[in-house]
Amino acid sequence: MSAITQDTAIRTGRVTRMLIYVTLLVFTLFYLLPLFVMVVNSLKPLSEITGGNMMSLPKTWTIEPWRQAWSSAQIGVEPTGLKPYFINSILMVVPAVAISTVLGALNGYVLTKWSFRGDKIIFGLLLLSCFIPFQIVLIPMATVLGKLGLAGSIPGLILVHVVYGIGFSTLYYRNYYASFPTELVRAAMIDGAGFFRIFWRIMLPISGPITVVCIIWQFTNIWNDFLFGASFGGQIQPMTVALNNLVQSSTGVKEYNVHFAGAILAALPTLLVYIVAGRYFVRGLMAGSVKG
Amino acid sequence: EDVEVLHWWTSGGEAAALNVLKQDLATKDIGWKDMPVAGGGGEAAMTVLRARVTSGNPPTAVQMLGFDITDWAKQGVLANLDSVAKEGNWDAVVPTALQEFSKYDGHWVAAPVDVHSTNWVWANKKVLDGLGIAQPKTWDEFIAAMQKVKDSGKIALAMGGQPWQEATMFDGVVLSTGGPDFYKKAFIDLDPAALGSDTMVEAFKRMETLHSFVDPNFSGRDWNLASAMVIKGDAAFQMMGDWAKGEFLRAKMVPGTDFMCFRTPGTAGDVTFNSDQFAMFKLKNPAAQAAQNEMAKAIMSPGFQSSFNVVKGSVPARTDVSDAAFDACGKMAMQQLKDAAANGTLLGSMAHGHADVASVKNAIYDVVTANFNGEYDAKQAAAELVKAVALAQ
Amino acid sequence: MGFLDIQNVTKSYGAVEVLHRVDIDVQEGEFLVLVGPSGCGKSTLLNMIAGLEGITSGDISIKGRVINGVHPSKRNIAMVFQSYALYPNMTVGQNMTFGLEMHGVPKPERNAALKDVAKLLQIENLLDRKPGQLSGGQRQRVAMGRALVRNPDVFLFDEPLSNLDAKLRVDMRTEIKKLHEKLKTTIVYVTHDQIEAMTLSTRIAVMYQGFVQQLGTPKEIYDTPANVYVATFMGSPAMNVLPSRVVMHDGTSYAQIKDANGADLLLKFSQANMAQWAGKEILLGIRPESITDPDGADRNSGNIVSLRNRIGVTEPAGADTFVTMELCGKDIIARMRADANVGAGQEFDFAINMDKAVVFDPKTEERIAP
Amino acid sequence: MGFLDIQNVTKSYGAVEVLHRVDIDVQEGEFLVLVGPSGCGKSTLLNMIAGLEGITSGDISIKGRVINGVHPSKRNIAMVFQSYALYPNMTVGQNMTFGLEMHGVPKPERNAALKDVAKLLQIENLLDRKPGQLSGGQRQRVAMGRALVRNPDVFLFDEPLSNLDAKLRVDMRTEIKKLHEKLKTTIVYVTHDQIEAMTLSTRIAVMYQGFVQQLGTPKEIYDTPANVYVATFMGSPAMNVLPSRVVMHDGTSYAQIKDANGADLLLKFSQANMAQWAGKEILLGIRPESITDPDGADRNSGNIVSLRNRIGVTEPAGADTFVTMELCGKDIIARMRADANVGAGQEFDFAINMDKAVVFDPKTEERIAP
Amino acid sequence: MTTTVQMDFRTRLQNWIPKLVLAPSLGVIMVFVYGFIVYTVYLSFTNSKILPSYDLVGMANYTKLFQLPAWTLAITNLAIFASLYIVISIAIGLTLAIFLDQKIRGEGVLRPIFLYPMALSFIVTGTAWKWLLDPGIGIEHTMHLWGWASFHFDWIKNSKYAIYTVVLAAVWQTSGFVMAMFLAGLRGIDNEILKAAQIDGASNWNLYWRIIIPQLRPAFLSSFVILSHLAIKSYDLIIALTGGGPGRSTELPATFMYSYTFTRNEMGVGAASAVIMLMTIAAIMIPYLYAELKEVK
Ligand SMILES: Nc1ncnc2c1ncn2[C@@H]1O[C@H](COP(=O)(O)OP(=O)(O)OP(=O)(O)O)[C@@H](O)[C@H]1O
Ligand SMILES: Nc1ncnc2c1ncn2[C@@H]1O[C@H](COP(=O)(O)OP(=O)(O)OP(=O)(O)O)[C@@H](O)[C@H]1O
Ligand SMILES: [Mg+2]
Ligand SMILES: [Mg+2]
Repeated sequence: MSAITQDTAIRTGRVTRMLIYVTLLVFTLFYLLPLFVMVVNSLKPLSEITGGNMMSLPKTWTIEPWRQAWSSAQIGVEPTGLKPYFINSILMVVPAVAISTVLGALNGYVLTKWSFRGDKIIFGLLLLSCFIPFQIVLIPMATVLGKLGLAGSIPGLILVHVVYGIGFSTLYYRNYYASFPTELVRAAMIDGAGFFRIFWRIMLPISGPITVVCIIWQFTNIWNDFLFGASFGGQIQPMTVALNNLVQSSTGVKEYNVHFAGAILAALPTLLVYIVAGRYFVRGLMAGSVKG
Repeated sequence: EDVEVLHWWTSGGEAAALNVLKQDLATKDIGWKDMPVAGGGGEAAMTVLRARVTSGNPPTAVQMLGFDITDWAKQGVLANLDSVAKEGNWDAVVPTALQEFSKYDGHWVAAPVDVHSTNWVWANKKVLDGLGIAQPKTWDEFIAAMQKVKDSGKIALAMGGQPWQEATMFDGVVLSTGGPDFYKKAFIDLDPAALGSDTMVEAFKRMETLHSFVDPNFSGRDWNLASAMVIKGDAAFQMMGDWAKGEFLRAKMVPGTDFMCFRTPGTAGDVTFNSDQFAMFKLKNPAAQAAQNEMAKAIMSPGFQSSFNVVKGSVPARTDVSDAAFDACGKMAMQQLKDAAANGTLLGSMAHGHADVASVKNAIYDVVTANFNGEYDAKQAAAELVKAVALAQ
Repeated sequence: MGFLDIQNVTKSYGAVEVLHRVDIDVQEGEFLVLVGPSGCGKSTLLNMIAGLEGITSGDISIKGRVINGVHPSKRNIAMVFQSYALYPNMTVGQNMTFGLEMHGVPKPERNAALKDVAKLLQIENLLDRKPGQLSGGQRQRVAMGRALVRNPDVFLFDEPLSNLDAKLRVDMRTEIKKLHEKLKTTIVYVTHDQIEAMTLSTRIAVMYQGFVQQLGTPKEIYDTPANVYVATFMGSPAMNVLPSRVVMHDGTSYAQIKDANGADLLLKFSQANMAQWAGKEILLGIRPESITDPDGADRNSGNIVSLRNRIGVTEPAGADTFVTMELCGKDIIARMRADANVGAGQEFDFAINMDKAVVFDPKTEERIAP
Repeated sequence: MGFLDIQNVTKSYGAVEVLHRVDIDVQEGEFLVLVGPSGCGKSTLLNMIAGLEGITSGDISIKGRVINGVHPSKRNIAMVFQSYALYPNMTVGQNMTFGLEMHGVPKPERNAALKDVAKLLQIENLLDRKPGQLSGGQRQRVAMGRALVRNPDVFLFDEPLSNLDAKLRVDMRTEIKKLHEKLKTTIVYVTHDQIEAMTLSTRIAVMYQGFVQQLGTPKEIYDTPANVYVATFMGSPAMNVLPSRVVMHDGTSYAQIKDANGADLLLKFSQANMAQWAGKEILLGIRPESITDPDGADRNSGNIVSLRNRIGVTEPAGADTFVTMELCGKDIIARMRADANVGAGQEFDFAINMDKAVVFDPKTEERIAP
Repeated sequence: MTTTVQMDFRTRLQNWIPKLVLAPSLGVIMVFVYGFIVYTVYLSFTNSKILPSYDLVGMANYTKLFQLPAWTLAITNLAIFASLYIVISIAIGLTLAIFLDQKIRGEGVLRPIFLYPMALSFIVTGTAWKWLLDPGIGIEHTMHLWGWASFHFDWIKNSKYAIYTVVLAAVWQTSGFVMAMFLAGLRGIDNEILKAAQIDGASNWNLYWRIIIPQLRPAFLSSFVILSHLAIKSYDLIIALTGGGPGRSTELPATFMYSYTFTRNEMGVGAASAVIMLMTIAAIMIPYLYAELKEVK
């Protein structure tokens, strides 16, 4: 949207500008502080952490904790590090994000451009589903997955994430498509394109900004999920479960530097997504005028 | 055929210990599917277990504590290990107090791996020596010793303010205040009279006294950080289960010379225990059942029991295992366990779910932690305890 | 029976009927314009022809075949939308050939058709641009091009010019007109701009509140509007409508009106049949261009009535000067030559061409003469 | 020295200069209209007067006081925006009194002012509505009302009518005109609609590419445009501009042009000074209304030249009929009376009023006569 | 000719496809969300303990629930937490958005910095803040090392104040996202309105307070809905940051529900608390949805 480059009509004095910059700086520090602590401490030997100041820079710099967290820390009986779980997470996240995004786009498309009697109620139902606390679905979900033979498998996990991702992705796409003229669809209909062709050739190619928002949202939610991963992952546990095993072991020795390194490693893909796609995030929010 | 094992032993030492079992099974051509879920002392694992069981796909074996085993057995989802038990003569070598949990309705359903006991005190010997403090034998001596430490400017009692840590301390305090019979009446029989008795009020008062020896930052601290305080000599004592020993050993401290281990003053001869067991779940596939039996057998083999517990810092669940491989503290613990089992003073730990079902345990936690954090005074706490326990039953 | 037949068509949304028994038949090669104010149902009717909206009752047929239930893509019609509805993700060339592609026309043929139409519309150099990189007028041409390549039975235009600025609108209007004269395809064209309607159409349907008020050639509509609504809707500035009364003098009928000072004036009717309304109230409609300065009056008219009255506001508009005066308590607009010598407030001799006057029944507002 | 003085004002965005040394002085009570195509810098100039954009160089002064650095709120200026810019969260009443409130006017006075203005604009019954509940024309009135309550030194209007449909635009135009005649406040008004410019203004500044092309009364601009750009920009349909050559016969100067068949024709100049251009190329500008059917020709003109030529397209537009013909290889538009007897393709005698012709230098495109 | 509308095959197909496309999503949601909610409601009337049981016990679980002091505490905590969390997040988000909107140099750098916490999982957030807030090792300790001996900040250790530290960490995690929503809202405001207000004589303060902020209503609403549902669902953060402590002073309904269902083996009580939570969510969401769907045509 070109409006991003619009000039603000508001003018501010020198003193106000100073204050603004100072405030922004303070908040920058506030937001960066925890990250700083994690990074700094992941580069120290353990003794420096338990003994010293966690804000101070390492006296001895070491990347050993990172190496350990990645490839040799004890996650289960085998000292595998987080590496294998990373693959599991990718195998789960990518299809789950893709499917829920495509479904959301299709639903949004139907709900805005092919409206029929009762579509608003359906949208309401989909939207309300975003707000269900996940703890309550655990037991019935397990029963259903068991019946479907999907318990403890990647497809099972994907199903779960897709189900609870549909609400938000539908919301995003619906609001976005609502701002597009219905004439576009009508023109394509007269041109002879059917439902799917219109979607594929017309709607999808213009969905860039909102797809970014949707993917960021779904990716972070699914990647960071622990509850479903632990409960329904079976042998194929995702990264968060592994990180949890690394960090939460209750009666063993706690290697905080490794924990921090692991935590950052686990967060790396989502951070990356935010940094790479973050530029489009506000734009996408604007375009989708997110409401809810 | 493989066995799938759900457990929360994910820290270095524990996992290494478990690897012994895995390797043992590998020699019998039994594969190991690992399913570790850490968090909250097994809480997360129990949640996962529910999901697995309801989905009709339970793991082969699950690390479990105390009444959880009984609860699951009640649901009729556990396997029958009687044949293996008979073969290995488990009835004879496992203390009856443990058998209460390993058996349900007269049938073996779980294989005990270790016995931890919770009424331990760990102390930094250099600090004590420096202040001229000897190992306290009675509660009063213990208090006096802590007062001395406090006066010297050091922290007397290192602890982490998490409900289960407070409850672990409470185990020892109640036992030392009321003795084994009272403990049994209060925590195992859940006798309201005992729960609300003056003795219980006294126990809560002792908790308050302990609170005065704790540094202000105790809340939320992990237990091993508390141990680190003792190790570094910032604090003198820690009241914690025997898993704390690992921390001291890792810091290259030698039992008896660098650090001391002794039972909570006033509880000599009594042992409050908790025991990690592998509950075996009912399986349909006969080959899987065979593997499951093999696993149970392997767990109960003296070799595994010894090597696992040496690493873990606990003592074997079998009383007939040689103590040769254990250190001083370990040898002492094994002896005391044997004696207590014989004397009937081997008591399930309330804090670790070996005295009561989960709901009651947590109800007691609530009161203990409320008292320790100053919300209830001792009298109130005792009264609330009666109420909470009644509500949770 | 026409080429495109709209018979007794009604449209309801729920309980609300927005089109009432519309009957229009369009001949092959005709340029039918639907005009009317916002919300009168123009787009709805067009969408029904296109198949984008269902028909509540009645029939629409093309070449004698009823197409009520036929899918839009099978009707062989092409439509140009108000917002153009160009596919933003495709280039101009892709936009224009998309329809052909959907109909399975092979690539070489598509390209040939594209080339022809692009040449016709002079957009050959734009074919690789995206719609976002085009000006309003260029977009408009692309939208037309998209329709043209299809070679449809009927073109539908839904206010295709309303997004353009005034100057461009005039240019594009001429181009559409030329195009129609060249291709002779049947066109149904929606607008609410009456100048567009007048200049483009072979016939006009004036719609209001879901009814077709009048269907006729531009000249019929302009000169003999069916009712007051049509009369005032078509023409800018709008036709002056004066409440008046018919009086008879010596067998001749006159319209009696009041000037700015309240004095009675008589305007002689050219229309023959006014006698029967003698003594009755009527509405007298006179278009601004029929009220001029004496020099500007139509030399071919047989009945120019002179009328002295005080000038209100004057609005020089370049080619013409518009003058306001008061008659019968209403502001009346007259159109003068640009350099007519008029000044606000002065008394002036207006020349009224009564040949062009239209008379309405004040109750039904229907035209009663000529 | 005027009331509002724009002296030598330049505006650059970075390296791009979008306004070049603009010099305009506006007298008290004047209605100055800025016209020009999109992007020519109209809004920029207006915003600079309002203080919403900085001035790169030059001075703007009101009542002799230079206001270059004065904050918008301190300039005593009121502005009406193209999109009205009504505060959507406030009622109509709040919208209109917000400015007074900001200037610390006490509530009773605010309400009194509001009442007066609401009455003037006939929006008394809308005061409690939100802008979202108003029609386009009503919003327009509220936007004006918001400016009116302030009683400012200068009103600025930035294309206030461009969002309205044609009919409403005409009505509102008249209302603005009336308002100005009543209040006599100085107004600077931006539009790109030249009819608006012609009818409303006391003076017009025609802008193009950041330059003021001509500043003058509507009549000056229309009859003696400074250059080809102004000539073709003002007037609709646009002035016909024919490449031609001056030839002398018997001491009289003629413009030599070619008809549709390529035959040479001579048009006698009314302008005196054409002899000096003898033999040279010129551009001859003739407005459509100066090319008529013989009956429609201006009876007061001294120099009507008759010209037989083939008719191209005819566009009956109700009040007039526009006729296209070819001269010098270009499409020329003529404006006929509505019922002129013209048919496409036929030969016809056009009457050209050469008194109104304008002549331009083909190189500089500046006017050389009259 | 007949007046009954006979549709061709393609038209009928095209009429059905949208519904068919929507059907799987709808079906899945009906089962996996609404079905499960019904199931939970049913469980709340049973004596389920460790696993679901189907013996009805009437209102017993609800009676018990409201006798538990921890539940009252959880509800009170939620009220404190949610109101502070929502108000502060919106205040910070709005302030940052307004500041960032002033043509700030380096906006492109600041925006991702404000946003990134949203990308982190609870384990990371919780652990990092637990450290920072711990007086023994965190900020207080550092301040002491830097020579500010009187600095005192031990809220996380104090049962009265611990809930506020949860607010702090939660605000840290989501205020950037709120900022993004407000920024999008600000960028969508018509520039001419701002000009009009300046000409009307509004100061910057009045401009924001009277003109701009009232127009951000949709952004406020969306932020409110997203934040309130996060507040009600807050579980991960509590577990990682305070574990519900000190004592049970930071217990929230979500942690309460989890612990009764899964660690205390009182699934019936857990289900009852879940039902109460769902009712709270519905009470907030349904009016919002209703208004929203009525407005968007
Ligand atoms: N989906 C709908 N549901 C209910 N009423 C509708 C619907 N679509 C249109 N209408 C109503 O039908 C009437 C005719 O609408 P239509 O769009 O055909 O008007 P129009 O003549 O094209 O107006 P405009 O010039 O503004 O485009 C209007 O009153 C409108 O409110
Ligand atoms: N902030 C800016 N930065 C750079 N160029 C600008 C800026 N604002 C306007 N311009 C340029 O200045 C020129 C004049 O713009 P302005 O808005 O004054 O045109 P206008 O005459 O009002 O056009 P319109 O009729 O479309 O409103 C345009 O070429 C425009 O691209
Ligand atoms: Mg329409
Ligand atoms: Mg402009």
